[in-house]
Amino acid sequence: MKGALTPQAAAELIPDGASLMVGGFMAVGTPARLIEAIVARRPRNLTLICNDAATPGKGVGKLISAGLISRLIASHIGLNPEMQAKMISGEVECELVPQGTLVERIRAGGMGLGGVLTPTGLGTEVEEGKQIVEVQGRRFLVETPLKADFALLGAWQADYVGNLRYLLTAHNFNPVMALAGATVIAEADSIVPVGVIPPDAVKTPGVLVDHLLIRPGL
Amino acid sequence: MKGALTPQAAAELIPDGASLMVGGFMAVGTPARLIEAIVARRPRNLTLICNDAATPGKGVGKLISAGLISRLIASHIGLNPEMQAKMISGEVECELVPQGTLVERIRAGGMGLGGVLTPTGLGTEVEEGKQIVEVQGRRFLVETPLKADFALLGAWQADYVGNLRYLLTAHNFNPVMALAGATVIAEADSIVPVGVIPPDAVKTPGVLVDHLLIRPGL
Amino acid sequence: MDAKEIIARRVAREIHPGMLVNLGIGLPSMVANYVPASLGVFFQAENGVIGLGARPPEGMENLSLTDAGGGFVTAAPGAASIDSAMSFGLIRGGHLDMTVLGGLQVDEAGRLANWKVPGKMVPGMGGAMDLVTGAARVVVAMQHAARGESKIVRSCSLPLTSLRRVDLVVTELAVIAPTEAGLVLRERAPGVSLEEIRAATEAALILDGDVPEMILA
Amino acid sequence: MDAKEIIARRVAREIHPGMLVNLGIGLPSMVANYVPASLGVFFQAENGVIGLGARPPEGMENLSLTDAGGGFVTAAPGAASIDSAMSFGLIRGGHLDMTVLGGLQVDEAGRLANWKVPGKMVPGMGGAMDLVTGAARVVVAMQHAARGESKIVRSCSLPLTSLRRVDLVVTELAVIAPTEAGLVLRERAPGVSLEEIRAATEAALILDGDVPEMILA
Repeated sequence: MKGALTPQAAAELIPDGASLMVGGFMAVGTPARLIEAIVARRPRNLTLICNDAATPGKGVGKLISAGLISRLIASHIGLNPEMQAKMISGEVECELVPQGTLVERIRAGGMGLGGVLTPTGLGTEVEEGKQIVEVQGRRFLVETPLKADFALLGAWQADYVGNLRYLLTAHNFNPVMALAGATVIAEADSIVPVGVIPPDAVKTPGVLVDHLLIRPGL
Repeated sequence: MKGALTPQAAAELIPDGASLMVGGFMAVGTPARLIEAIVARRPRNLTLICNDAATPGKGVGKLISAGLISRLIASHIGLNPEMQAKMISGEVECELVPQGTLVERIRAGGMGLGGVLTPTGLGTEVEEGKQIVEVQGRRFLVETPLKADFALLGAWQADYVGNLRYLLTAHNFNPVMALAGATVIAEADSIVPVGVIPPDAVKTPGVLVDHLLIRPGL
Repeated sequence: MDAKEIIARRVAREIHPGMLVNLGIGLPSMVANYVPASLGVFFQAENGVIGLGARPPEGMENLSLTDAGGGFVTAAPGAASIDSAMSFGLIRGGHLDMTVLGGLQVDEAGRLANWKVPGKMVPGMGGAMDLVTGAARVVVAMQHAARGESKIVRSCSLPLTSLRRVDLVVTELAVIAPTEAGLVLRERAPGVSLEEIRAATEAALILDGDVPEMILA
Repeated sequence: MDAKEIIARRVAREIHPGMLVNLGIGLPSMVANYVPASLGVFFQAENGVIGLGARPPEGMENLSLTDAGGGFVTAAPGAASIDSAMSFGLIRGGHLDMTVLGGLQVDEAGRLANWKVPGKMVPGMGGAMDLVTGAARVVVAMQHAARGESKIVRSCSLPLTSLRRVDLVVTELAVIAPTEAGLVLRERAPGVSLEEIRAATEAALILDGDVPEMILA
């Protein structure tokens, strides 16, 4: 862990054209203060990798509403009509990926694997243009690994070496994205002294985290 | 979870010729009472999949010493001279697999993936006879998924729906093997009433576990 | 009893003790209302919980405990939270005993289309392709027709969700089992005749023995 | 100071604040003795702990807290326990800043052989192939020769651990940096001459500027 930053300082790390992985599922587990600060700073032409487009004005929906995103890789945008309109108009290039394939592609990127061999998508539109490999007599799609310049995580608790815990369904994509961002920034509901989080409760080891957001009020 | 069994009843589930995945790393995290019961029952011609061969008379070393194993898939046998001798004499057929590849092959088997694409082993003896795939201009070995008839797990705490927690370095291969055994049997240091293990502390969801061993003394 | 309730009550009877079940949003989620708690069934929400409980009373919601539709839920005793990798590992690895999904079309090969209407509705497949490809058993819960057109068709005109043949289709008129030979008509809704079902169905239906009335949970 | 201590003390100087480091069993594990706690370095043991601490006093061991050699250890403040999938994900994904491993041979292409002596020693590769292939930086800590034969060779005669060129080789005589051009001699041990190093080395060594004496931690 390199240090704790204000949301503003964290947002300033993100240049135009950067790729961002953002944790969350329908905005649950998305780092809210960090998203606000990015919207305020307005970097442009971002690539966004996340499970879904949330709803307009919620979670990553704020980045989309603000016009900061030019490319989206996600599994579901059905509850964000704004995003659907931007896709249809061509304002945002959108790659739709089956959810299980998306999480495995991110994991493969973060764990140094060459890709994902999966039956999901075989014989559907998802197959188009993709390599197919036969293993032990069965055919599988080869899905490529995903990495990003930044992974932006929403956590429940952090300590000052960067260890993270997540709460209930706010885990979702966060633990996997922690592996796949060149720079990892985590926003936690609370930050506790080192030693307070038991080793077995750590879901993301601090060695993966570059920056925490400072506590609200600091 | 189907129910809690005595070690003897659990061992009786395992027929001659079965394949077993056994958790543990140098016997840490290996289900000791279950191994004892299997040794007492003496099923023959077993395939053993585990990280290492432990040492003679410890952990899975007991299965090897008892002559129950005819095939071993592991990453390391260097601290078990008995196993090395059995490999050299041909008594036990032995497939040595890089440790990271081994855990990913088990995970792939358990998670329905077609295999693992990895650079580990490229250009070494590990490559021999294996398919190579090129993805995004880089070459990767295709390593096949692993499954087994039984996964035998060592856990720290269980509840009566089968949820499991592991302690410190006794996690190792256990959480991944829980996904890849057709029948999963877990031996826990203690069993607690349902509701005692918080949802966020569960490392292996009970829906993966078929049987617990009953508490010692029952 | 309206169409949706018939479907939900009939699907509920497919659920057996101790199963791990994923219910899609919308009509499939109604199935939970007819599954007695005593069965010890675990419901999974693919966003990351095994042991999904009912909606909490107002004021007792937790922002970090929701279902895949984003609605507030509770955790049943013995619940486990899991991340998306584990959640889809369970789905894709065949550990999910049953998924119940809505459908746009099912065809004579038993293939489902339920994620896209080109030019009209492009929401993304979410977890649907993984669920249909990986779950041990796939049950489609949908109304028999939409805007007067049969949804049980000869061959799907909409983009497929998976090549996998689904296991059962439950509508307000019939229970249909896709098989290698084609769509076998297994049950009819209370008071509905074989002729009514045939008239409402584009696809060929195979009769293989009796076609009793559905029993509803 | 014996050969092993020279090597361990020199390798210790490669370790910088905040790094995540994996030390192999045997000689590499001695490196930890010369890394000050104030550096805030996290040691990983591939069996599943980040933040490996020293051996506990007798009577205070925990059966479930061991290093990759099976020896009892403690957990440093801020330690995390991880399973084997995460442990090797960190190693293979480049998150491990440095691995220090023993070696049987390193050749002019910078390739390491350290897991097998055909017909003699077949212990299995354990995590070595993953560590050498995946770690951000690979440091080989080994004695310069074994039974009078140089371990720095023209081309490895023993089975390779990986095609990856290692980053640094530290022996009791020299520090050698494998590069695209070949093995560059960077430093010599206190009191050891270039001629002595050349005489003890089968491989060609490249001189590229000064070859100062090692500074030891």
